[in-house]
Amino acid sequence: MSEETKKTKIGYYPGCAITKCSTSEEYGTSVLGVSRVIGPELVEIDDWNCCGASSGHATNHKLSTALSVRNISLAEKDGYDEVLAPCPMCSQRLIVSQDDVEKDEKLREEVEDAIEMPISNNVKVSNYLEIVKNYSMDEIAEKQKKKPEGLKVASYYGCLLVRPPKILKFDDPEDPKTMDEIVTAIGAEAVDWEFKTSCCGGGFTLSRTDVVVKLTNDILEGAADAGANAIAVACPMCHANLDMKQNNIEKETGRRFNIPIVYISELIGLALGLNPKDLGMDKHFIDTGSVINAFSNIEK
Amino acid sequence: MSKAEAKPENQFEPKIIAFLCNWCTYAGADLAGTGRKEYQANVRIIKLPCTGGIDPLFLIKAFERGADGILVSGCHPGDCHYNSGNYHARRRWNVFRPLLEFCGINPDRIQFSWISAAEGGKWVETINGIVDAVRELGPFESYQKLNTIGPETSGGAADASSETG
Amino acid sequence: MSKKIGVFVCHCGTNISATVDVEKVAEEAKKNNPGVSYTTTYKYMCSDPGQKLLRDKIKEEGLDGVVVAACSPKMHEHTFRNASKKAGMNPYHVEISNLREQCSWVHPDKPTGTEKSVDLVRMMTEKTRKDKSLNPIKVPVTKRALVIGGGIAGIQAALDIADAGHEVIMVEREASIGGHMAQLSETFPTLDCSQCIMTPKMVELAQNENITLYTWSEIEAVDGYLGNFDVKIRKKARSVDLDLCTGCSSCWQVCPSKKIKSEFDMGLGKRTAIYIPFPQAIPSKPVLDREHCLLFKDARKKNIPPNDSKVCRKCLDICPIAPVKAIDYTQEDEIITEKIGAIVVATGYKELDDISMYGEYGGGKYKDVITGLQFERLASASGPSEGEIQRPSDGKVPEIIVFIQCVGSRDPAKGCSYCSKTCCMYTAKHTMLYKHKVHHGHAYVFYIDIRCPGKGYEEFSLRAIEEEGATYLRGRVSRVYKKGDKLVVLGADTLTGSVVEIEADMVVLASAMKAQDDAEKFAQKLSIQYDKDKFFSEIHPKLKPVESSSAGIFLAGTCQGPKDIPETVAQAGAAASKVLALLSADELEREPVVAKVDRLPAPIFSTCIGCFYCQRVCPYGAIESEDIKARDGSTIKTVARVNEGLCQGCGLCAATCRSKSVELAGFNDEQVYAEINSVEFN
Amino acid sequence: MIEELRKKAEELLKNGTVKVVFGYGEGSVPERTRPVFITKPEDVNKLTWNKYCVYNLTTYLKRQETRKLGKPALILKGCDARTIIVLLKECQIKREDVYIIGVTCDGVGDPLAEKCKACDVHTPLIYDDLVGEKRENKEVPFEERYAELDEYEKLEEKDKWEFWQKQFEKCIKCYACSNICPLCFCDRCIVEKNQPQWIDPSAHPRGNLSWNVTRAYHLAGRCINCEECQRVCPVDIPLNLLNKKLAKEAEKSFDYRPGYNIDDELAMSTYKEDDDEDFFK
Amino acid sequence: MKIKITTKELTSDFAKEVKERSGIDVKKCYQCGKCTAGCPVAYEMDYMPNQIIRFVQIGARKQALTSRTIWLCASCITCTTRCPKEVKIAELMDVLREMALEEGVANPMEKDITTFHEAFLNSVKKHGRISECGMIMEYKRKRPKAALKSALQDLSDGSHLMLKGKLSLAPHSIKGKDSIKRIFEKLG
Repeated sequence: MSEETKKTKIGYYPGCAITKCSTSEEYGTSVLGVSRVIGPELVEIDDWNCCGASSGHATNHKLSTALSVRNISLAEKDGYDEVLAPCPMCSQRLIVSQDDVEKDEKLREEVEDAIEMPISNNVKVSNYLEIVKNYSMDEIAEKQKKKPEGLKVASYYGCLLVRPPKILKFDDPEDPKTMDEIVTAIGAEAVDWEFKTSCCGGGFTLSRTDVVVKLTNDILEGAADAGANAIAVACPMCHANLDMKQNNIEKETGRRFNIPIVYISELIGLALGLNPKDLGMDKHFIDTGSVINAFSNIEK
Repeated sequence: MSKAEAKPENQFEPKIIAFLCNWCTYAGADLAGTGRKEYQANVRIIKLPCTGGIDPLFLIKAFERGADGILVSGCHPGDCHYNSGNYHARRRWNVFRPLLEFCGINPDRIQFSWISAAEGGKWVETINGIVDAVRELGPFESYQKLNTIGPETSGGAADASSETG
Repeated sequence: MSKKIGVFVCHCGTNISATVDVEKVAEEAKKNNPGVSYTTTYKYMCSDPGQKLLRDKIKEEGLDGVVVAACSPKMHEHTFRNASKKAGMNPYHVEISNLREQCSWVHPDKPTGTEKSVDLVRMMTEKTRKDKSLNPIKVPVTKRALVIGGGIAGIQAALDIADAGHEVIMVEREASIGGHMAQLSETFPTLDCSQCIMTPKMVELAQNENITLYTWSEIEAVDGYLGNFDVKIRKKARSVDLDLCTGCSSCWQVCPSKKIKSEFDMGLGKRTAIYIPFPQAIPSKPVLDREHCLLFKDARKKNIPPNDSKVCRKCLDICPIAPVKAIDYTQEDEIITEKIGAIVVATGYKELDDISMYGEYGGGKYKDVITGLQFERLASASGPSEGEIQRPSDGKVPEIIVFIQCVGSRDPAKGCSYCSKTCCMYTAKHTMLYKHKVHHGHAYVFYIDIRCPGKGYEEFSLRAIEEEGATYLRGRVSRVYKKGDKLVVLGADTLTGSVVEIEADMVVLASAMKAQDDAEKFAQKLSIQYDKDKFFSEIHPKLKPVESSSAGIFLAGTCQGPKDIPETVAQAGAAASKVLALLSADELEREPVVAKVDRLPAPIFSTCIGCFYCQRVCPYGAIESEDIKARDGSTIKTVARVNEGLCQGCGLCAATCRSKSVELAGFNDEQVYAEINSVEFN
Repeated sequence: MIEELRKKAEELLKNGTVKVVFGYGEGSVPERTRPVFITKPEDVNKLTWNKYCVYNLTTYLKRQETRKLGKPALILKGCDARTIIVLLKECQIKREDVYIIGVTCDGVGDPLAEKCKACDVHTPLIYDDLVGEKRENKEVPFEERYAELDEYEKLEEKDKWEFWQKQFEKCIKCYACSNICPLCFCDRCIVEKNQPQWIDPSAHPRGNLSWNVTRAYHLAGRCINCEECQRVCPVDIPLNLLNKKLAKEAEKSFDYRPGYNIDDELAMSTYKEDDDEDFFK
Repeated sequence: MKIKITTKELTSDFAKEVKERSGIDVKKCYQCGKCTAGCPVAYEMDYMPNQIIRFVQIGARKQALTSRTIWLCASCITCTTRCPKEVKIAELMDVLREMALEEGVANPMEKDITTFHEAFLNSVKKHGRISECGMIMEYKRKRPKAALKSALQDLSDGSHLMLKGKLSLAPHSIKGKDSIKRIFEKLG
């Protein structure tokens, strides 16, 4: 297994939000840091561009499809069978766009014309949870150095990892389990809660802060009520909203949650004994000290 | 109606003969009728109890007579009114179809399908599909133009079945 | 030799004549066709005057062949054949051109439809020319009926048939008859107790001398045909000798396995391993559930015969029957064969119980999200809570209860597009039962449409709202999630255009009526057809609602589609009357559409060469071999022969025969040839 | 080997096991042989065996005039013996009514007949007596057995059509092909049926296709590739290509080869629930 | 509200137009309201999601395209996921937004949102990727009021981000940014 895994080379599509010097670079940093230890090898796709994210598909379907598909064609040109897009906004856009051009011959032709590349659509786009589950579970067990104690994690998947389920075909859209499995694998407690796939308000961070505050409040409340002392995420948008809005919530409702929001990759990194700083854990709004400190060396 | 209006002048209208089983596809075609589902009028149905009762001779004869295309359709596997008729039929077509193809007959001219009594919609799709496909292929002229009179016999000796196609 | 053929073109009101020029069709039929000696058109050929016209013209014009260009032969072929027979013409000289379903209804362009119609009429005219006179085949009838399924449909049908003096065999796969109706608490729209009206019927059935009851039994195979079925029944090992057992209850009282989920109580109550499903069960004798019985579990684990296990023999030990005990661990499945004349299929439905497909409702995850049938058991006096409405999780009486309609119904995304028909009414009933038992509680119902087209149904559902105070909200629920010990129901009220959030104590899903899990396999066993939802198909949705696609097999109740009790009972009665009509004759006439191997004068005798491919392909074993003997008794030739009694007329043999020595009557070579030959090609 | 054959024949005729021996005799020229029907022990010297013994003697099993001669012994090559298995399965003969003198064979014809190129029955699979040294029946790969078809299957549709039309045009409907075929044993061939006349008995291009396709189809799952039809065709239509194509399809789709196993189900009278149906819509 | 239907409305089949553009068949919707029930933003909307579908069904083009709802949809796809009739509601919102922009009838009350989308795509067009700073600047310039509304937040969020070295002032441009421009020219 490990021989195989090491050889597996996967195209890496960071997307704008988690690439270096972006708002959520710690996600990217930790994903790459972790993959260096447990594989698979990630190689950044040359000259990738923004997938258009929510603004693209919200206002111009063809444009957003072309922006997304260009990246897939680039990956194919580079010879990858599989691409990791850790940001679910990106992975969802890439997969849905693949599906759109697959089903609509006319759209495919227009897009091929615009991106000036052929579309053969043979690349599988994966989200981060899939990659960990498919390639690295054994490696985690093998290479784990630290184990958390008393860490109760609410796994928060948000919208775009699981929806639309008919196209993404990833996990149970109402009660996904993959992240919980990873959380459990590293020795933390995965709490059963009700808001795994509730919406945090996504792209309304800037334009409709009020909406985001209300929705994140519901989610944080759900996690707190379920007894979680940390929320694990795999999406930079979810992270930003849950992490940054806790102050606003306090101002509006008076309730201070102070729940650290950590990327699942950061949790894996901690378990592997990586330096929290290298994982970017100092870049969070809500202090992650409680999570970091929950980990201690495994005695072997 | 819009279809009829849009029809170009002198468009080739193929003649398709459909051999259907009584229980599934014939009933499916009836259902399309009951549902007033419009489709192209190029098909002439010959009803038999079961696809298992269709001798390849029928198909050969239909082509010989001048059919541009043939459809054979019956119950889905497992649904045959006679338990296994469609399975036997499927076996026949498994060898017969490649034989015709080997002789240079375009396989699109002879299509097979399973259409149940409940699949009026599929009937319409199938018919429109084969009519469009055969229209695209054009008339089966290479066959129809073959002489029905032998090299050595004069016209008088030809039998009754040799009407001009 | 040549036939005189009459062509009758039907207008079908305007159904045909609106898009087909019927006059032209009639005219063209005669043109260049010396065989056609008479043509006419008529408004409704199937009407009495239409049939009279047909009869009169056959006589007046001396017709010996008739083409009726009308609707599908599935509609009126029979009508016109009968009419012709009355006029003295062989009914099999009648052919139908299907102008309505194949032309007028599907080709709105009149010239196109007319051109095709002319073709269709010509095809049938040419076929008719080759029609041979056929005479119905007579087969004797076994005067005994089989009823499969012992729910209310089966019971009603069995009683009706038995009361008319015929023998009935009932096969029920559960340990007791009664079916779903025995599980219900009260029934709409009268609110009378279901068991109170059901159990007398069950007793009546048990006491009826004409009825043989096999419970804990299943149909293994059905062979034969209308009037002469051979049915194999598997009597599953019950481990209890029904003749010896008195139903004294000692065994199930001592059984130590007491925690098995009761199927009858929809998993809400418990039962023992040796058990009767419910107190009024018939037969009131137990069955041993070998899967859960300690003794059988032990035997399986050790891989020894059950009788050798000594883990637990409490039921056997306590059984008071002597000298031979009524309990027998060594019993095995037994296959019995019965001769049957007609069959009623009344195998019922299955409630959608895999509610985990509704993850958004917490189906299968939250104990207090239950199905409609589970609520019936909760509300039933004989149920696990003796009629108290209690939450399965903690026994608390729910003060706010939410009913969600259309769960598994009208939901194509979950693979079920149809309406289950009964849920609107039973949900209204549930709100009333709830309100009668929990006066201070409140019931909310999320619905899409309230469908109550039965007698007294509209009034009943309005009563739930107006008098019993249920609050109906028009909208589907999107999500149910747990918050503390409450269930938060996230729904909508589309009438006010708002999202509605209810903190409920209990949620009842009005779950769909689905076909039985094994419906498909069962249908194949009986060679009957089923629809996309696996409900068995009637042969005509309006005019033959209880006839299955196999002659002599009739459908009753919910195996054919969702329906309520009155409808089920009515259909069962209808199926019974069809059976009685069949059994009232000593002989049946069968369509003479059978195969025949040719016989010719000596020295050929038959063109059959005896390769017996036909025998190999025949699904009915209807092909026999016959030795053609010379005077001295020596065999000249061995050829195939069709047993007309067994032949079902599929034509497989004819298509397989290389020399075309076997042909199917009604679809013989000349007829098919004539049809192909008569199509006018470009 | 010839001596052995003659001895065997003599013995069988003498002890009354058979009434006649169907064998090969010398022809008018050395490159030819002809069928001989030996009824008297003293005539056994007419029997011969050489590489010119191309044809399949089982065809005489269906003929009245040779049937009348009484129980026969047949000298059969491995390929010819496959016919016996088919005939047995199709109830045309009873095993006890024929005596099979199998001959092992390394190929016939000069040049070597096409059918011998991929032979896997050098030693017959069924016989009562075997003459000649036993050979190993080595399996020949599927592709090799049907290699002859490749160049025709590769043709464009139009070229296929033209090729076959050119061939069928030549057909004079002499029916030599079906007369010689040991498996065309119908008392009344479909072409002789005139009510209705499915196949036009007179030769013309349109009807010729019908006849040739039907003849081939009637051999689907049955033809044992003796190539006799093609050999006797006076206008040299490569009829065996059609037979071979069907054999290939039957083997590909049903994993069936006729004449190898007396206990199998005949390909065209059985089915499997998972038979291929990719071409169905 | 009054929905007026005249021959003008009758000749343009709005539902058909939507279907041709997107393949979404709103006729399948039987108005059960499950989309509304599960919508996280419904409470802010002027019309419920099912009502938007209804507008399309009955040809009330103006009401659908000028609604705030279409802009408030967060594209969380819960509605599409749970729709019993498999109507792609979230995707329908995309199409309606696209049409509203094309026809210039987007609801001015949600200008904050449309401007955000504009700023976002402008950044992509220019650099091939998002320049977060540039995008935020453009947005703030165009929507000063929105900026004011969350001025305090800006101070804390934005400066914090910059402090932590996460928000770069220099735009990330890709090599192939010309090819991105051409995509925008062809399809934008």
